[in-house]
Amino acid sequence: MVSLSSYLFISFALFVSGLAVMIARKNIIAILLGIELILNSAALNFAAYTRFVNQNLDGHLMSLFIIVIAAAEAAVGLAIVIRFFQIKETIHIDDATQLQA
Amino acid sequence: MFENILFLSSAVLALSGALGVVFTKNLMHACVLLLATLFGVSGLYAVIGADFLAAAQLVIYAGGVIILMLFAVMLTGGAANNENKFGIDKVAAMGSVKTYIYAGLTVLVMSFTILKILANYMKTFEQGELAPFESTVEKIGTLLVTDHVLAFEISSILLLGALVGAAAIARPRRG
Amino acid sequence: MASYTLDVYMPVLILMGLSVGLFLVSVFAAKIIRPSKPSALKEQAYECGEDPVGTAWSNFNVRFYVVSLIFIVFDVEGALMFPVASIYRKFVEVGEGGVILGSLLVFISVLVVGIVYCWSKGDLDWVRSFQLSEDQVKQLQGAEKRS
Amino acid sequence: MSLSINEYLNQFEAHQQAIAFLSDFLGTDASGIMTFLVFGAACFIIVNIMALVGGLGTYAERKISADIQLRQGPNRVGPYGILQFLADGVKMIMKEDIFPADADKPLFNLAPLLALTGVFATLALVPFSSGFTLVNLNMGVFFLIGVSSLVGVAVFLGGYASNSKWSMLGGMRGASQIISYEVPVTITALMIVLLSGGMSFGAFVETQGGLPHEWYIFHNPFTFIGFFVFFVGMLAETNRAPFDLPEAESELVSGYHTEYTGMRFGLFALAEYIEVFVLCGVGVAAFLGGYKVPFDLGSGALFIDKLGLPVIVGKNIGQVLQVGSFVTKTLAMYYLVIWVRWTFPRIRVDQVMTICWKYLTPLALFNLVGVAIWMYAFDAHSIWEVLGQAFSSGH
Repeated sequence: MVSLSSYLFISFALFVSGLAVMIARKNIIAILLGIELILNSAALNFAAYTRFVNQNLDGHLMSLFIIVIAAAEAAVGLAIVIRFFQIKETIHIDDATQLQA
Repeated sequence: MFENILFLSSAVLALSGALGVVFTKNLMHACVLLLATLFGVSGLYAVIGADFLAAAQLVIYAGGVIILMLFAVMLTGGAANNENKFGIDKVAAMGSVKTYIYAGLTVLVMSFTILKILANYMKTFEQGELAPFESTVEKIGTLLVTDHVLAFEISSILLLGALVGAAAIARPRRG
Repeated sequence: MASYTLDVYMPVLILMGLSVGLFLVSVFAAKIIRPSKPSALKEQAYECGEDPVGTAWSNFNVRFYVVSLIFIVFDVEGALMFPVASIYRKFVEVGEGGVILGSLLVFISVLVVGIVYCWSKGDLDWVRSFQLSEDQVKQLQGAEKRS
Repeated sequence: MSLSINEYLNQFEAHQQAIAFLSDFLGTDASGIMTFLVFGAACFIIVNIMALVGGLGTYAERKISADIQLRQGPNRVGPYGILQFLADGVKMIMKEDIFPADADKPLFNLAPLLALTGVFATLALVPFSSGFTLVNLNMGVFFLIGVSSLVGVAVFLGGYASNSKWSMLGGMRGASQIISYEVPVTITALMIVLLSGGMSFGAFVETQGGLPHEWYIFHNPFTFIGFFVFFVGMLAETNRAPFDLPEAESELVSGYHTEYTGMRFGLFALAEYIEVFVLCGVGVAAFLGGYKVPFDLGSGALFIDKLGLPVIVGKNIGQVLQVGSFVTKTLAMYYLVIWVRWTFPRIRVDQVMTICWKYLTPLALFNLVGVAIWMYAFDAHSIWEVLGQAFSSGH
């Protein structure tokens, strides 16, 4: 039951659902949710390979740094979304058309 | 026996949470379903012996990022109303049928290519006897301080950059 | 190094199941013995007696976000420092503590720079002294002229 | 080292016979099911004890506040009003369940569930004694901080889902207060992890001694200040005492749980009282020597060789002493929390944030750096050992 292929399948499913959220949603915050899902699936893969293939903990370190960077990225991304909302009063992705506010 | 139960419950929680995030209309529900996914993934980390990662995932994601998302959703007009300044009510929740078709096609193409790549690997890889679980915190700590001390210090600079940048952007301004 | 089996997580799972069970029993199963006479008046949001005006989901000041931003940076810092802290005593007893003390102090000092920046920029104080923006000042003057 | 209930029970032959009987009864190897049954029974008992503690907490709070304000407090139900909390519980269940108009129904239900699950998950870690701890996770404090941050999410969802401006404001203030006070608590826990060289509560308590001078609170001046930073942070994190602004009766009409009636409100209150007990337990385990009994009575060695009692009985007496020492210290801290609640006025919201970010966090960081340098300088000896060496080498 608990094997490398099942972990690959689960992280692949998480990746695909994160991708679907990013593609199908028009709301910027929903797209950031999709990015979080994709980062999670990548980190899960690293931990799975550490467990099933070779036992040195570099995989764990890699996923730890993925989690750290994902937190920093979410903080900055949401700050930009809030600033965008203050200027444009909407967070619909189609309104983000100009490069300058 | 319990390993399979823990694995199944956290896998079901993670996948149903992820699918829920895709299909829900309300943004607040999407955040809560992402929280369920993160708990599922934390359980998956626990099953493969990555106990520090499971706890770090809970602390950083479920404790920090989700609350950040909830505040951001509240600060940008709540989960419901999405009309822009011309007063047209744009349903921001779900894309149109067109986007769904494109999303479906990309998913199919990607899954075929990836399964093709992994197919021969799946056949050759036979499962060696797994080591018993060890506590990983001390090992990660020694790795962080001996081999990866540069990454450890640079991540503090990264956090400083994120803090200063996001604070400068999101600071309540006069205008 | 004590090796552990997965049964270590069994109590956590059982306790979460018990909390869900307690919630379901006390909230839903008790519906049978609970009076239920819903009426529109009873379901209005409580506004000290007046009837509620507008929805509650209007947005709020940004300072809530800035606080949670600073929180997540320090949370991640804490999370990164926990493994290093848990081996510090072993290295000190062996006599090798200086290296780790140095890396910990560098790590903390870089982040103290962050909090000093937020402090100086006034992100930490809750009630910000807003200078009125130019157009708000114009509106106020316009309103005074008209009244 | 992580002697959980299961290994503790394995020492007895009855346990082995039960496993043998069950396995040939079911045909498969039943040790897994046996561990499940043992853990299930232990969890059920601990949940009941904690619900009792939560209930008696409300009773104690009303009695002590009455005592402070020179009035009687509950004395109708049962002798001296001791059964008051059962009456409250029945009242909560009997009260009608009201959903506010166009509230977000699934989230409205989910908020008390999240709060309860977050607090119940931490019960698995509370170190009652070396034998009776449900499980001594290697992650200990770190896991506890992660799970208890779920309560902040629950407070926010409770405020958001009940669609009224007051509870919305209370929810946001409550969530921002809980998460910002997690920073000093996390840094203080980091300081104790530095000292004890391990993250699990077992490591915290084993490296402290029984007598007060061996506790971490008196280990060095930085940990002494750290205890009070932890205490204030704990008060704010459970929305109690001077920091109970999110549920302030006067201003926010009891904040985020204004719209909650009946058992949902009861679950929020139960979760809060149990969380206060758990965090008091963490404070005791980290600073006040946890379940350590003075003169090493806890290990039962004295009873076994001095009084010649059989090994099993000696060990059990040691365990009971350890549980007694842990519970008395935790209840003393619980009394302090209740006492503080009824003596200090409520603090304004900007003062709450200023205290956290401009006083507690820098103090916690200062303590952390102080302890790191102290351990390096005196290679992890407490101040008393250093003075002792200074004296002995002095003359």
